[in-house]
Amino acid sequence: MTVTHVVFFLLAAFTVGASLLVVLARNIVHCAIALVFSFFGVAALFVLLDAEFLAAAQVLLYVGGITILLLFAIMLTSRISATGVKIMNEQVGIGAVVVLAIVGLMVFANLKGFPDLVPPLTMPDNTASLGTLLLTTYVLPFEIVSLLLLAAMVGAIILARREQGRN
Amino acid sequence: MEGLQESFYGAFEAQGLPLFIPQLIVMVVVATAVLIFVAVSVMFMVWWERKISAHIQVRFGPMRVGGWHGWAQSIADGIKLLIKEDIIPDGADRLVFALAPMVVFAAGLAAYVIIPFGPGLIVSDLNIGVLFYISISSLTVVGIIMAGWSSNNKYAVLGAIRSAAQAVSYEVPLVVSILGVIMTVGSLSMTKIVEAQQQMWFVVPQLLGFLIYLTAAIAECNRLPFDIPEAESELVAGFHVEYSGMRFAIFFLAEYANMFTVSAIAAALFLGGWHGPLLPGWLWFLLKTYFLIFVMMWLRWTLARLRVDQLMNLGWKFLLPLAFLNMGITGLILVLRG
Amino acid sequence: MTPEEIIESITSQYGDAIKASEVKGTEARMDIQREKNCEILTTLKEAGFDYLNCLSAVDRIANGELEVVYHLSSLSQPTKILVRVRIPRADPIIRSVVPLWGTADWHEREAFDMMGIQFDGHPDLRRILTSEDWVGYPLRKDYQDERLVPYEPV
Amino acid sequence: MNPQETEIAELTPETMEEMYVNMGPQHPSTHGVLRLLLKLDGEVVTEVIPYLGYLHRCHEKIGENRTYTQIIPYTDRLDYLASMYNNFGYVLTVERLVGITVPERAEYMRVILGELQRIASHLIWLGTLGLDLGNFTIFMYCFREREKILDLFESVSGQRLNYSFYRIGGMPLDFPDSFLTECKAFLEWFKPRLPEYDAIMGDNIIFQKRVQGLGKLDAKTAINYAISGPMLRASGIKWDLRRNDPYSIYDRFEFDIPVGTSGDVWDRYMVRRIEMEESVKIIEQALQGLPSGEIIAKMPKKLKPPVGDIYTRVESPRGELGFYLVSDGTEKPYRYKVRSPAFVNLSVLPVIGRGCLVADIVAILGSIDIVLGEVDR
Repeated sequence: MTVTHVVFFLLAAFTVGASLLVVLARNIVHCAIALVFSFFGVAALFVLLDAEFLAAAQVLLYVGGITILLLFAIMLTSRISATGVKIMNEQVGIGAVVVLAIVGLMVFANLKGFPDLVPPLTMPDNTASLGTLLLTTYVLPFEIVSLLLLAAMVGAIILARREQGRN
Repeated sequence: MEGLQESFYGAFEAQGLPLFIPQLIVMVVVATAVLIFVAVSVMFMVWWERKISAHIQVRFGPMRVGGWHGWAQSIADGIKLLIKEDIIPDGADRLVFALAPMVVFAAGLAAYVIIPFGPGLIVSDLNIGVLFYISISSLTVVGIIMAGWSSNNKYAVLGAIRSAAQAVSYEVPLVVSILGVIMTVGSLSMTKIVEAQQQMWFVVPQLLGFLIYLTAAIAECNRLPFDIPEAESELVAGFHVEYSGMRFAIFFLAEYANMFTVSAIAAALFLGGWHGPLLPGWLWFLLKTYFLIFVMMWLRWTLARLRVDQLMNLGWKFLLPLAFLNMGITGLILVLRG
Repeated sequence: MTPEEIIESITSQYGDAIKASEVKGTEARMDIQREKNCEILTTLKEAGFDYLNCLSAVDRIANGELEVVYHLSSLSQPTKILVRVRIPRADPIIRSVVPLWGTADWHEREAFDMMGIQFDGHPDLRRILTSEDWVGYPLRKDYQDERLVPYEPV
Repeated sequence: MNPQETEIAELTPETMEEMYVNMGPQHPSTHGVLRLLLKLDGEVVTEVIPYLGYLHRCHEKIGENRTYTQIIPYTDRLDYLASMYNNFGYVLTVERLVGITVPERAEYMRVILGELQRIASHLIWLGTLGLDLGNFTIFMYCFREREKILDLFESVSGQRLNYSFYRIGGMPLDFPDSFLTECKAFLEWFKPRLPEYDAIMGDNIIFQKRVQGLGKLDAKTAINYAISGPMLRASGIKWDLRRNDPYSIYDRFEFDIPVGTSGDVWDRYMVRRIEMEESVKIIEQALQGLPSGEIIAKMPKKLKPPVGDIYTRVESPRGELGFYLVSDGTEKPYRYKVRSPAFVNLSVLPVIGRGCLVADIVAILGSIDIVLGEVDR
């Protein structure tokens, strides 16, 4: 057992624990903060797989962008930040069945697809190759996604802007 | 460094011990060294800032503690903060309140991993070095929001909201301003970027990028003229208004540690890192870094604070287009040169 | 306008509402009826005396009256005007001049706080210098506070 | 609240979060113990409600129980940044009520000390405005200069803040021998300092962008709210009691009255900035013409003014400082009312502070130049 194994299990436990907290915590801000740690744990797992770029992107986008936006929204609507949030409802039974099915599927797929726990990644500089792939083979999807995001951004601005003349 | 590490690992393997023991030891040693460096350099910077501000304001600043120009003042302050009572306000969310300074400090500390102090003097020469710094620096905001929200104080919440808005806004020009350098070098690794500056520092071809980076970096550090999240005349102290004692000291430490980081990155990306005549590389690097820190302090004690909307306008309507322009021109030149 | 002219024109316009008047240096002084305070002050304001320097209240306990004193001046001429309104202590109500001068807002609140004069038509008549739960009007001559220990010279 | 009932409120203009923030009474930039209740929509201030009285010391009630001379030390505590001028206004009121002529030399001394006090007061205002806008250095510069003025005051009166140095009928002590040379030396030293302030404040683009067009007060509103002093002049009205209703010997001096145009914070800055220069001019002329002779008029043992009342106003550094004295013929005033400029000037804050940002409230409040000792009395 190398240090990598130890670190993997620690990180996995950390990530799963944080994710559980996201679902189970009664205070919505605690959920959001737990989500930060969960994302961070996933990023650390990426590092362990030598997918450094993916890890950095994970932190930059999910931690630095999305959860901050979430926290922002929560703090600005102060009515929901202080009170407890309902975590169970009458559909809990159906939900459990669905979750168990998905977990089973994933475990099955993982065991079938990746028999080894840590598949070694042999590519020397995956950041550069990722960039090359994005701008050669996958340039059309890349551009389409950019356009989509741009449209989403413009739409968001239009929605968020107050109409002229009011206030 | 590498050789030393190898022989160290070899010695353990010869004893038949598992590999993770020496690996752990190396990690702990390196982390401790970084921690000590951060602590010492922050103490020096605090004292230095007090002296600089004092001399700008025709005062003397600390003169008594320790003898020569009050050099031990920061140490005395640190001890004082350590032995102060640990206060958590009544309405605060205790867990988040306690966690927030740690998150901020951890984020500040993590960035030291990629600072190239000299040839080979780098904790880990990641091949995504710059990207690592950019992503890790966004973690600070999470800590600030946690601090602001958990304090249960309106000034703290306002400060946290401002801080988040500011950090998100200024991260964009910061990143885009660095892109010019990255495009020229073709690598994100800090060591490779510094090595590429053997002939000419990037501040010459990338002057615009450097200025944008410096402005955005000051904003990222929440320092005057961009210290809106903690503007004491408006928000008393912003997000850390309820903190005292050691928890406050950790925020303070993180702020100065961040200042060092952004200056060190600027020194590495634009001012040639360890390159320089006569003196050893690490000294050159520190000299350049502290020069940039001095510039930040100089600005702080001369300028007034911007207003929050002016800050946003400056970031989005002025710095960002300029940064894109800089990136575009750099790309064009690179393409034309082939 | 000289002080004499002002008194003359106001007296001719309002007649009985002016109870007494005198000229003291550059200052015209008038005692007026409280029912007419807003009308007379409006006339004076329109005559160019649009600067309300001060609004004071005085407790004339011997006469059983409270005085409200308006000091008016103008930024274009040296003449000053003092308008005095006497109101009974038992019924200390007078019409507010806040519609005429914004500055009267806080002055009237102070007079209410300190002397207990009720300004009819004031938009927000609250205590201003003492706390909101204060009892009594401290600047009245008969104000008593049981917490105060009388000073006895040694 | 039952968690089951929690639902996210629909965002309409009515339910948009409006936050109430208490600024003060303990807050670094309310210049004392002023409390402002701010109604915020995000960062925008939709309403400012000032709450006063945290420093109320029953000044007027105390005045009714003291003899006319005994009130002088209390006037120091009104506007504690311009104690000399409060003394000035008060003794002038009593002198006019009784009908006393003050000796020539005492008048000159009063003007010299009063104008030095005006410079000192404006220096504090400039420094604290710098603090409000985040510029710490100007604060230190201003205090360095003020320190020298306080040294001058100390050499004259023995005090550095609350001087109680004016007497009904004149001045208690003559200038010490060294005063004239020291005062001239100070003025020579002070004049080149003003461009330094410009360099660090007025010429700085951040400062200009922060204050230009901020907190505009038009002339009509200014008169309606009886604004006085530099704030009124910034709104474009050339009105200075030293010139328009001269008292003491101010009609003998040549000086300009700076006037602003739009009444924003920038104009208030410029007006006060130029006023310091004009005060230097007045002091120089007064030092030139300082006659010798008596410094205090013959006074009766017991001062009993005739029955009557008087309202006297002087141009204090903050504006029109008025004293309304009602005498019933005894040793103590029957009614003693202070019309403090800061109190009146502050009353316009809810009008000019509406609709700006939190940071602007601080700048506007700084430009009004309040002293809570005077507002709350």
